[in-house]
Order: sequence, then structure tokens, then C-alpha cells
Amino acid sequence: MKIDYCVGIDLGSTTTKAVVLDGERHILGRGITNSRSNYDVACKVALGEALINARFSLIDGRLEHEGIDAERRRELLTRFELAFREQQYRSQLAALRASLHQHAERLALGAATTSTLERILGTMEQETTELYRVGASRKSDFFRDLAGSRYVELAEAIAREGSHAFDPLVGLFDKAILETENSTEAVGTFESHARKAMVQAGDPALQRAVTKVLSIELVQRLGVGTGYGRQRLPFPEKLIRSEILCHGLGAHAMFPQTRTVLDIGGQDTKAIQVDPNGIVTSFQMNDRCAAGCGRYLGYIADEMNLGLHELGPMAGKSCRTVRINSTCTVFAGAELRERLSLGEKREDILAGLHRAIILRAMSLLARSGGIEDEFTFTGGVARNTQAVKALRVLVGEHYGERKLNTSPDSIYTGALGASLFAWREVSRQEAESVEVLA
Amino acid sequence: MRSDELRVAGIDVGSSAIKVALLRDRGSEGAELVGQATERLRRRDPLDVVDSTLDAALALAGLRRGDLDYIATTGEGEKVECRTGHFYGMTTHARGGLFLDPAVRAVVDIGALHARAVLMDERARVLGHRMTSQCASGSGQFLENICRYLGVTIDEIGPLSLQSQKPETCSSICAVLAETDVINMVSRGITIPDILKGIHLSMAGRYLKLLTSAGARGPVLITGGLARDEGLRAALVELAGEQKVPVEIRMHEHSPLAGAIGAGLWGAFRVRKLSSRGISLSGSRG
Amino acid sequence: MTELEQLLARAEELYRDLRFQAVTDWKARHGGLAIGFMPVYVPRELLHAMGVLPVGVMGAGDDLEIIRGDAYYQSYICHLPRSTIELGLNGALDSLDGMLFPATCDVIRNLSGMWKLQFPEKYAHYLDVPQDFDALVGGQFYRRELEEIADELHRRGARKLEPAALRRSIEAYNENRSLVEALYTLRIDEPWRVPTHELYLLLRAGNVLSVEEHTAMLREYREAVLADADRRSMDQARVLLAGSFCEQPPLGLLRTLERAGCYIVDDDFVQVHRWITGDVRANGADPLGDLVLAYLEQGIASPIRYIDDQAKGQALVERVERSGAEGVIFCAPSFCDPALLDQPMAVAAIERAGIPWTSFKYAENTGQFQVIREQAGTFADSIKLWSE
Amino acid sequence: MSEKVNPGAAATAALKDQSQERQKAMIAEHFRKLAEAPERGEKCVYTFVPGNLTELIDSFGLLPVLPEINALQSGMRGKSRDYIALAEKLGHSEDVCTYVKCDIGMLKSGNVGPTGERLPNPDLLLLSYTGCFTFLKWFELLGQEYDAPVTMLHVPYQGDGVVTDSMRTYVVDQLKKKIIPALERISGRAYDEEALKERLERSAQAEEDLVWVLESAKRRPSPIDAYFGGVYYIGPIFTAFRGTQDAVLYYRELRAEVEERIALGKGPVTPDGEIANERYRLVVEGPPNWTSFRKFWQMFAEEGAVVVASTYTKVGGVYDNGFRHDPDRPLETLADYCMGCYTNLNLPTRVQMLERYVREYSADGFLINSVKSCNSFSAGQLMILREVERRTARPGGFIESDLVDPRYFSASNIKNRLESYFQMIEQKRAGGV
Ligand SMILES: Nc1ncnc2c1ncn2[C@@H]1O[C@H](COP(=O)(O)OP(=O)(O)O)[C@@H](O)[C@H]1O
Ligand SMILES: Nc1ncnc2c1ncn2[C@@H]1O[C@H](COP(=O)(O)OP(=O)(O)O)[C@@H](O)[C@H]1O
Ligand code: SF4
Ligand code: SF4
Ligand code: SF4
Repeated sequence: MKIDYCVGIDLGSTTTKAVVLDGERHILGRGITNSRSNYDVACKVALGEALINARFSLIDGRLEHEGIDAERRRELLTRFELAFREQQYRSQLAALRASLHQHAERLALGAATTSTLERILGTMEQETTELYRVGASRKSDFFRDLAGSRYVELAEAIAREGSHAFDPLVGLFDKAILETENSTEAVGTFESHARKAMVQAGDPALQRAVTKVLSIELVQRLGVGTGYGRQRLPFPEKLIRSEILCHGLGAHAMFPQTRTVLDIGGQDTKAIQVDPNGIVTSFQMNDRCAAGCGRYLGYIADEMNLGLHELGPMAGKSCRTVRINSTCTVFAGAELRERLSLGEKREDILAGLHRAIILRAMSLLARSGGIEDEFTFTGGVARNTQAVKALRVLVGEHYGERKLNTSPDSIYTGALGASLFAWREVSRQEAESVEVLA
Repeated sequence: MRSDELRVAGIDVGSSAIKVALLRDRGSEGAELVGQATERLRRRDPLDVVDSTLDAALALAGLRRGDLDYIATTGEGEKVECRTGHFYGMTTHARGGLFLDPAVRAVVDIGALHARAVLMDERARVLGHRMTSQCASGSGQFLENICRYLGVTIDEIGPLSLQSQKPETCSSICAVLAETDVINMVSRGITIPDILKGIHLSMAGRYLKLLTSAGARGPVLITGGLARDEGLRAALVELAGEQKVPVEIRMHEHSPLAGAIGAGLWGAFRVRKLSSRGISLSGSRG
Repeated sequence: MTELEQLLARAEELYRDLRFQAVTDWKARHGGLAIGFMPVYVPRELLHAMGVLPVGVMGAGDDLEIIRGDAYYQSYICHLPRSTIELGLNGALDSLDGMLFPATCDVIRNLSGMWKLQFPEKYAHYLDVPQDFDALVGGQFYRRELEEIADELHRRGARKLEPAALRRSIEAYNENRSLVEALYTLRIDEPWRVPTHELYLLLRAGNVLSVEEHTAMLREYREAVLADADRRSMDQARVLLAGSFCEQPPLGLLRTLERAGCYIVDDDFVQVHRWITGDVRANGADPLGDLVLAYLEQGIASPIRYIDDQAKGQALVERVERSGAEGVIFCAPSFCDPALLDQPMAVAAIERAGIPWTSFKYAENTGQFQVIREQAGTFADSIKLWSE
Repeated sequence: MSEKVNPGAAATAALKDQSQERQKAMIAEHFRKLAEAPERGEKCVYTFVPGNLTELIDSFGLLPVLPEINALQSGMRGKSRDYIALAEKLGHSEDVCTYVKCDIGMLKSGNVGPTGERLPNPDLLLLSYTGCFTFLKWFELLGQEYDAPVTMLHVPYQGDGVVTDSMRTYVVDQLKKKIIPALERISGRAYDEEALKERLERSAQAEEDLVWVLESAKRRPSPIDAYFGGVYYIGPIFTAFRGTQDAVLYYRELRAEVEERIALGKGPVTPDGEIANERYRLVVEGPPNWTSFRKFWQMFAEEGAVVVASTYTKVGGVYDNGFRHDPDRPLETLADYCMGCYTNLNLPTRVQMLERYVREYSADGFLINSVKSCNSFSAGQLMILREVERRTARPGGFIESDLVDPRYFSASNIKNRLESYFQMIEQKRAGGV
């Protein structure tokens, strides 16, 4: 069996997103990865992830086909997916280990370092099963963050007991992770992980479904690229669209009534106005300064040693918003430390920081022409509950009642727009070739 | 101990580290550094670290707090309890710079968040200055971030940068978003030394601008934490030559302590000046 | 609370009141028109004589979050107009019956047109004060301008402009000006008695109070501080603060300077109070003519007036001497063309006179004073360490 | 490109029309005269483009020098970066108008003009304070550098959108009592009204042809680019040549050339060739960027974007609303000219003008190039953008750069915005799908 698809890839500054769309314009799968690695790899990995995701949904479809009820399906899929991710994690961890040792050797750091690395990695390996236990919580879905934070914790503990200096360990990690991330091999193939995972999950119906899905061929018709890195996308120029247009179209596809779109990504913030057809009528973007976009929050999360996921919920506990005076991200980091030392509450400061970033977005929105009904918030920061809350408050105060759309998948808005453009291009080419034939 | 000898401490409360300098000051006969300590804050409350750092320096010098005639703070030290008096950053860097290298008439203090060029006369009186604004691009923290992205430690930067063959030009970049720029460069196959040197050159450009607009000429001492960075100094020297800026960039092993040293020396200066007017400070010495 | 504390609390309340409640209250009591004006100078006497309350609108300081104002101004334009628009948009200026935009700079000039577009139902007038100081040329033009404004306000319900009333108004403002001057002099003599952040609040209060109320406030304050035995001198450097004549600094900035060891002994804040030096002639047959002449001949040397022959630098040096300042701090709003273009000329004069100086910029909503504190502190240090 | 003579040195290579050659020759001749002026005992008047009194100055046999033109020339020739750096080193703020800093920097570097010859010192600084407050500071600064008298002509602003009798009287009073006596003093000649009238007559002729050329852009395809090309067309009439026979000839020739292009159905010429396929018709507000003028133009030309009307080509005088210099009211007409310059119009009038352009020139959209230097232009442009958008329902675009400070020209940023803007017009045209 064979399925045609088009892919849209949004090569963001922090994350690269892919959306795979079938001929019916239904979303088959979504994939996301860090953009830290090089661009080609990022695109490949994101697409790979989207295809994995597509296969998961195909498996789900198979199971449904077999008459399995929704609850049972969810349970089976969760088990399968966790087992699958665990396989992936193990494969990457192995690659990381090899790379760490290689670097340690090249720098001639000696036996003490080698055995310390083994101690850390051994612990991490042991913890893997627990990490992917059903119901366990994870700090991030990205290997870098997941492995990185644990590695640093362990290294810190070792440094505290005096067994090994901290800085060289972190230095090694920074080198090795770059390599691991940039290697598609480290991730492994869908098929091999899936086969192991289905055995691990141990359910005959699931096994049948997986085997069936593995035999489906997914065929790419066209890919369209967009995003911050679009000049460097591995796409021909004709197949590249401005991220503004993609966001407008993507938001329109998700919420057809939307007129204003705010996208806060890692490195830029865009305020876009679209007409009833999803056509962009005006837009504003910020300059290249981290203050006011997702990296601001990312930086603050690092400063506080928190995961991005934790930021919003923690700020949500605040009952008093502190006013942050520094605009610059780095200075805000310093201000944060100063305020903490003055005894201000962490959640209050965090609430202030969230408000600060939304205030900046408000001014872009104002510049682009205000906030119309409906209003859609997209980009990675839309995943942050506190950012959404701050936005809701400020919009209400200054523009009155507005329907605010958000979606857990809003980070894929740009990629979705791009995939729609891809299918349009396919139709156009088909029309053209018909003309040529005629 | 001679009767006109004063013992003073200077404490520089920085945004990234506490620096303490202990000095013996014999007035017109000069002063000498008798103890020092530096402690990185690593996200701790500076006021907590101040005491331990001061005590560490005292222990090294075999002194006790009661032996001190003046405890001078600088930087963010206005709130330090045990201080006798506070002097502002540029005042102290000028004094410290002059102490470390009597030939200089200007210092460029490069710390974690700010950089400033300070001009002074032969008595360390500040004649003019220029500072960077509220953007951390090109600061110490910026460099530290870059290190993380490149996977090198801060001490490796200098030596690595010196190995560069073909520095990559990079215009001013955001201290936080630099990450992507750096990754960009890495993925284009540019070597770490070339990246670092490029960054050093762009930083040097900023500092030279501060120096020239402040009107500096002749020997200039780098003070502050980034004085440890050989690569940055090389870049400054190189760029100054290229742009024909008439300055001679110098470094001193105690450059990072300049603020603390200056604070201590000004403390001694105040003690003498006040006692010449018959005022004695309710200082620490019992 | 002592009376002095109460008075200061009232002044601070007026300063922080971004809804101009004092104006609404005044209108409820007096029932006249209230006309807002932007910095720097408008002849308030004229409005007063017509029963109109002149209201100084000098931005919104650091308390107002700018949400829509940024939609009107690019990042490289000073802060004042965006907060003013924001005030207009959020209804804070609804109590005003119109706005005057004096010829201060291109930004305020263009704001006058924006006002016309944004609030077409309100009176908005660009007051083109002359740059020709010849009574027969610029003077005539200015007089026609003022007559036109008076006619228009009369059409909109203000009292007719009568010479007798104008003479009384001139007197009222003469008295107010002389009290302001007295406080400035007192601050020169005993800066610890009149801390600048207090004086500043008093000047700001004059933006929204009627001249009578404001005069009473100034008088009360003066008596209170003279009687206050707790105020004592400290070891601080005396500085003149130059350049803050339009967009006003946040109160926190002044406190920072004072804490960093500076006594500010002269400044450019809320210049409308001090634009005319000395008294305007109040007993002539033609008070409108007297007002015009005062503008032409008794105006201070300001960056927004054309003055050649280095007279401006000289005037600054004289102010330094008069105030006994040991140094000058140039403290101008970011992106303020008049102030910043003036500065090199002023600096040159100050340097020739051998007076120490330093400079930095601010915005009315600056909240971070670290850099400013370092600079001002160093400046004060260098003055203090070397003074004998 | 060795002829560094006209405001388009960088682009002249491709614009080989006869009128261009003539303009180049005129400018070369003017700068030669300036260079020789001290030797020949001729006197120079420094003055500004908006509200310039060229006919009057010329009638006294005096030579005008326009510092703004020198600054833009420095920008085009890549000198402005250093000049600005020098001025900033001398204490000028980063925040202020870069024309001033560029001029001060040039002055401090020996005052060498665009043709490589030294510019004469001024004998008079004639401060035509029209439409911009910075002019005032500029001449205060120059006043400190030169030992020359300053005379101020304060041109009142059209705050209420009209020129009143009071305003006109004020300007005429100043002309009579201040400007003319000053010109008489330095030239040693008496005011000659007949000579002035003659020049005004010629101005009106040239203005007629200029307006015809600018309005030719109403055709499809437009034979000219009214912004990038337009800056060349306004050269003579905005600068030292208004009222001269040379200018009359130049505009006659230019008109003939444009007529020919129309006959051949040709689009505008650009440095990179002709625009064969007019894809977007735009109205542009705001001055161009001079440091990357050619690159900037390219970004439009590559996409087939033609500017059909611009406001920048009205800074030195607005003529397409019917105003012509009128020899019968010599001083009044000068006053009206000064008060009618673009930056002396209030915002509502500027909005109306743009709205009219968008309609009359059938534009697909309008674009604002907001320059950091110039408050006179920039303050309020965001509001203009929204107003015009609302009134015309055509998409507006907004980009930011600077006149002569290369630090504020970010090619990638502008290109990104322009690309998105053009795609937006395109998509709108395609009607969605
Ligand atoms: N799970 C999450 N919770 C909170 N914030 C998140 C989460 N995931 C991403 N973000 C935020 O989103 C930003 C990245 O957004 P994204 O739209 O992917 O950016 P880009 O398109 O520039 O790569 C991060 O900097 C972070 O602030
Ligand atoms: N060897 C080194 N090479 C480069 N930078 C260094 C080195 N050692 C310290 N630094 C930098 O110096 C900075 C601290 O400087 P310091 O003057 O102490 O700052 P502050 O006073 O603001 O704390 C840090 O940002 C650190 O990155
Ligand atoms: S202000 Fe801070 S966040 Fe913004 S560009 Fe500068 S360093 Fe980056
Ligand atoms: S602060 Fe300066 S630039 Fe801004 S409005 Fe006032 S005078 Fe104009
Ligand atoms: S501000 Fe604008 S109009 Fe004024 S001199 Fe500068 S560029 Fe020219």
C-alpha cells in the first residue's frame, strides 16, 4: 500500500517543525526537533519525527479497524510509544557515550575522567526504564534537554563530593551533544525501534497493526520550507515561502475565523493580520533581540535551572506581579538574581517576566493594526500557560472581549501553512503539466 | 608596624564574582597588595559571599578584621554591612589601574555585564568615561554564553582564539541569540578559533569605540574579569593597529582585582585626608 | 504625618495621577475650559485670563504601560509622545477641551497633526512661537497667533480676553514665578533643605493645579522646610543638571542621583515655570503686547530657541557660577534632537570654563538606574575626593 | 565610476540619457565654480533644500551651497560612515540626525566636496528654517565653526493645514527686513526685483515640465520610477539651479525623453536594466537610503516593483498641486513656496496627499521607508500608514533604515520585509485560493 503526502517544514531558530499532509489535506503527522544541529539534519529529523508520528496514527487507525475501543487503543499506543521512545533514547545515549569517551581520550583527560563518565552514564542508563515508565514525567521531549539536565545534575553531585571537577565534565558534554544531535544514525530507524517496541509492548493486536503499518509506503510529493532559516533550507527557491504567509495560512486553516495572529517563537515575534481567506494584510516583526521572544523565557529557565515546561505553571502560582525593569534578557537574568536575593518570590518575578514579554508583543500587535476578533496565539510560547494568561488579561484590558484561540499544536502553524502551500504547488504543477500535454 | 602604615581592604561586589584585595598603604611611599581572594557567585546572594571572601583573604594574609583601618566597597557594594565607605566603579578602576601600571592614563574595565573606558590623570582622578548601554551584547556574560554554545570552558577561550588563522567576521549579535549565529558558523564548517577570534574582534571594536570616544591615548590597561582573556587583548591590539587608534593595550596579572585594589587605596586616602583634618573614622581597628 | 509630609504626599499623588483627577475637580468647581499643553512654553497667562485652566501634559512617567502608544511611534523616537498618545487613547485626557502644541521640535509638531487625526472633535492647535525676536517682525506674528488662539477659545466658550483680566493673570504668574525662583535660590544656598526630588514634585504639581493653588503650595512648602530642623547638610557634590527640558525624568532617576552623592543645585525641569526670567510687565496699557515682549526679550537660553554667537554656552557657564555647581551633568532624553544637538556646543563652553561634566540619557519610563548610578556616583566621587 | 558628480553617481552608468549628461555637466560646473569662488572673489551662501531661496540668492550673484546634498553625496560615495564616526567622536550623540553628523564630519575632514574639490567657507549662513527643527541646530553648530553671519528665515508651519495671511506677512517681513539686507550686505549689490522676476519666470517653466514628467507615472506601464529615478529628476530644481536657463533646458529635454519612452511603451530604466514587466505599482513615503541606494533600488527592480509616486520628491517644493513660482508676486511667491514644502505640511495634509497618490496613480500599495535620522519625516509615519491603509484599502508596508548611516541599513531585514510585502500583494491579487 502507498500513501502520498506533502510536507511543510518550518525551520525555526530553536525548533524545526514538520507537518505531513495527505492528499485530503488531513494532517497525518507532526514532528519537531531542536534546530541546534545543522539545518539539513534538522529538516531530516523533523520530517523523520513527523513520519514516525504519521505511522503512529496509522497504527491507531489499524487498531480501530480491528474494532478495538478508544480507551484500549490509547493505552496500547501509549505503551508502544513509550517503548519506542525508550529505544530511541537508548540508541542516542549509546551514541553520546561513544562520543564522550572519544573526546575525553582526545583531550587525554585520563582514567579518572573515564570512570566518572561511566558512573554518570551508567546511572543514566539505569534510569532509562524508569524515565519511560507509563505515567512518569519528563522535563522535555528533546534528547539534549533530557539527557543534558540529568548529566549536569549528576556531574554537580560528583563535583560536590569532590571526586571530579565540574567544568571539564560539562565541557565534554557540550562537545559530545553537538555530535550526537547532528547524527541521524544516533536516532536509529523507525523499523528497528518499532519492532523492539512492539515486542516490549507485548500485545498481539498491536503487533499485527505495527507489522501492517510497516509495510505501508509513504511517498513524498513535494515539500515547502519556511522559517527563520529559510535561506538555508535544503529546498529549491521556488519551494520556499515567507514565514509570515505560512503562519497566516496555517492559522487560517486551524481557525478559519481568525483575523489577528500572534506568533511568538524562539527568536522572533510576529503580529499578523489576515483577511477571511487567510491572506496576510499587514504584519510586524521584532528586531533581532532576545527580549520579547521565546529565548527570553528559555534563558530565564536556564538561569533558574528549570525546564521550559515548568516555567508557566510556576509563574501561575503568583498573586503579585513584579515589574521587571530590564529589557535586555541578560540584564533581566541579573535582575532576577538580585530580586531573589532581596527576598522576592520566585513565582512573582516569573509572572513579571512573562508579563514583560507579552507587553512587548502587545506593542507589535498594536503596530500591526491592533487585535481583531478572532485572535490566535501560535508559536512555542503559546504552549506556556502563563504567557497565555498574561496575554488574555492584557488583551481584555485594552481591546475588550476577543475570542482567543490557542491549540496544543499551534507550534506547527507555520509548518502547516507550508504544507498547504506544498499541495497548492502540486495542483499548480499538475494543472501546468496537463496544459503541456494538451 | 610603622605608625603611618594603614591596612585596608577593598571589596568589589560584581555581578558575577566578589573580589577582595588587602593592601598595606604607606602613604607617599606607596602601597602593596598583601592578600586577595575571588569567589564566583554562581547564583548565590552576593552579600552572603562577601563575608566569606573577605575572611578567606584575611586568613591568607594572616590578618583579622580588627586589623583593618578601612573597608571600602565598590561595584554593587553599597549595601555591604561591614563597609566603612563606598566608592563607585570607575573611581576605583582608575585608581586600581594606576596602581597596577603607573604609566597608564586610561583603563578599559570589562566585566560580566558592562564595559567602560575610564580616563584619568596621574593622581587617578577620573577625567572622562564611556560606558556600554543596557544591551549585554559583547559583555563577559555574552562571552560565557558563547563558550557554552561552543562547548569550551572560559579559560580555553583566550588560547583558542590566538590560534585563529582566518577570523570570521561577525557583526554585533545578541548575547542570547548568538547561539544560533554560532551554530550557523559551526555548521558552515568554521573552526572554533576562527569563531572566537571573530567574536573577540567584534568585541574589541566596541571597546575601542568606547576608548576613542572617551579620548584615550597612550598606554591603556584592561581591568575587570575579561583581562584574563589573552585572545581579547590580542584582538584589541590588532584592531587598534588597524584603525590607527593611538593606544597601547596592556594587561596585568592582577587586572581583575583592579576595582578592589582601587577601593582599598581610596579608603586609605580618605583615612589620611580625614585624619589630617583631625577626624578619625569609627573604623574597624579597635 | 507632618504638614510637610502631607504636602509632599499630595504633590506625589498629583504626579502619579495619570487620570488628571485634579483637572476634573477644577472643572467641577469652576466650570471653565481646560486646555492641555505640551512642553516647553505656552503663555499660560493668556489662558488664565480667559478663565481657562492650562494643564501641562508632560508624558506619563514610569507608571503607564505603553500598549497602543507604540503603534504610533518607532523605537527611535523619544518616549514622551507615545505616552501622551496612550493617555489620549485610554481616556485620561478626556477632561481636556483641547491641546496646544508649542513649536518645541518636529516630534511635538507632528503630534499636533496626529491629534487632529485621532481626536477630530477636540481643539488641537500648533502654537508656532517665533524664532525671529524682532518685535516688529516675529513679535507681530506671535501677537496674531495669540489673538487667533484667544478668538478660537472664546468661540469654544471661554471668557473674552480683556486687558484688565490679562493684567491680573500676569500678576498671578509673576508671583508664582518669583516663588519658584525663591525655592531655586534656597536650594542653591542650602541644598539639603530643598531636595530636588521634592522641588520637582512641586513643579510638576504646577502642571495640573490652578496658579492660585500652586502658589499657595509653593509658599507653604517654603515655610515648612525653613522651619524643619531635621534637615541637615551632607557631604555631597553640587551639580547642575542640564537638558531635561521636555520629556521629564522619572522621579526614581532624581532619587538615584541624590543617593549617588549629588546635590542638584540647578536644573531644567518643567521649564514653563521658569521660561520667562523676572516679572512680565503688569501695568502697561497693552498687556498682550507685554506678554509678547516678555517672550521675545525675557526668555531663557534654551536648546529650542535659535541663538547664535555662542551665547547659549555662556549662559550655561553663568548658571554654573550662580548656582555654585561643581560640575554639570547633561541628562537628556534619548532621541531628543534639540537637547542632544545642543549638547556638544554646551560641552565646549563648559570645557573652556574648566568645569567638570558628564552625560547620560534617560527615558521617562527608565526603570533601571544602575548605569546612571555608576556614572553619577563616579562623577560625585571625583568631585568629592578632590575637593579641598 | 569616476564622475562623482550628481546625486546618483552610483547609478548613472546605466542612465545614459542626454538629460543625465546635462545634469552631470551642470553639477560639475557648479562645484567648479564653488571651488574657484574664493580665488575669484565670489561669495557663497550656505542654505537648505526645503525653503531654499535660490532665485533670490542668484539674483545677487551669490552661489548657494547645500549641506544636505553634500551629506547625501557622502552617503552615496561611502564616506558617511567615517564622517559620522568622527562627529560622534567629537561628542555628537548616536541618536540625532545623521545628515548633521555627516556634514560636521566632512567639515572636520577638510570640507572636500563631492567632486573632490574643497568647498568654500560660507560668507553667509542662510538658515531657511522650513519643515525641520534640526536645521536650526545645524546652523548653530556651523555658526561655531565659521566666522560667518547667520540669518534666519523662520517659515511658519502649516499647523492647521492652511497658509494664512499672517504667516505670509511674517515671511515677507523677514525677507524684506532680514534676508534681503543680509544678501545686500555680503554681495555689495542692491536688491534687483526685475532680476528676481526673470528667474521666477524660468522656475515656473521648469516646474511645468517637472510636473508633467512626474505625472507620466500615471500611465501603465509607468515610463519612470518616481522615487529612485525621481531623485535624479528633482536634482536641478531642488538645488542650485532653479530659475536658471540650464534648468529650463534640462526639464525640456527630460520631458522629451520620457515622451519617447511612452511612445515606445517602455518601463523605467534602472541601474540593472529596464523594467520590462511592471508587477507592482507603489507609492513611497519617506527619503531613500543613500549608503546602499543601488542595492535598495535593486530589491524593488528585481521584483518588478515600480514606484509611481513619492513624497520625497516633494521635499524641496510641492508642484503637483498647482503651485508655480509667480513672477508677479515675487516675495509672496517665495513665501508660499517655502510654506508649501512637503515637510512643512501637517500630518492630515500628508495623509491626504498619499491617499490621492494611491488613487490617482492606481497603486497596488504604498510603502513607508522610515529613516531613523529624520523626525520631521518619521514622527507620525506609523499613523500615516494606518490612515492611508484605512482610506484606500490598499496594503501598506513599513521598512526602517537611515539616510546616510550605514549601520541602520540591514539589507537582509529589509529584503525579508519587502519579499513578504510583495508576496502579500500577490496573494491578495490572486484572491486567496
Ligand atoms: N513546552 C513548552 N512550554 C513552554 N514554552 C515552550 C515549550 N516549548 C517551547 N516553548 C517556547 O517556545 C520557544 C520556541 O518556539 P518556536 O515557535 O519553536 O520557535 P522558532 O520557530 O523560532 O524555532 C522556546 O524558546 C520556548 O520559550
Ligand atoms: N580566562 C577568562 N577569559 C575570558 N573571560 C573571563 C576569564 N575569566 C573570567 N572571565 C570573565 O570575566 C567576567 C567577570 O568579570 P568581573 O570584572 O569580575 O565582572 P563583575 O565585576 O561584573 O562580576 C565574567 O563574565 C567571566 O566570563
Ligand atoms: S538587549 Fe540583551 S537581549 Fe537584546 S540584543 Fe542586546 S543582549 Fe540581546
Ligand atoms: S523630548 Fe526632545 S525630541 Fe522628544 S518631544 Fe521633547 S523636545 Fe522633542
Ligand atoms: S531631520 Fe530630516 S529634514 Fe531635518 S536635517 Fe535631518 S534629514 Fe533633514
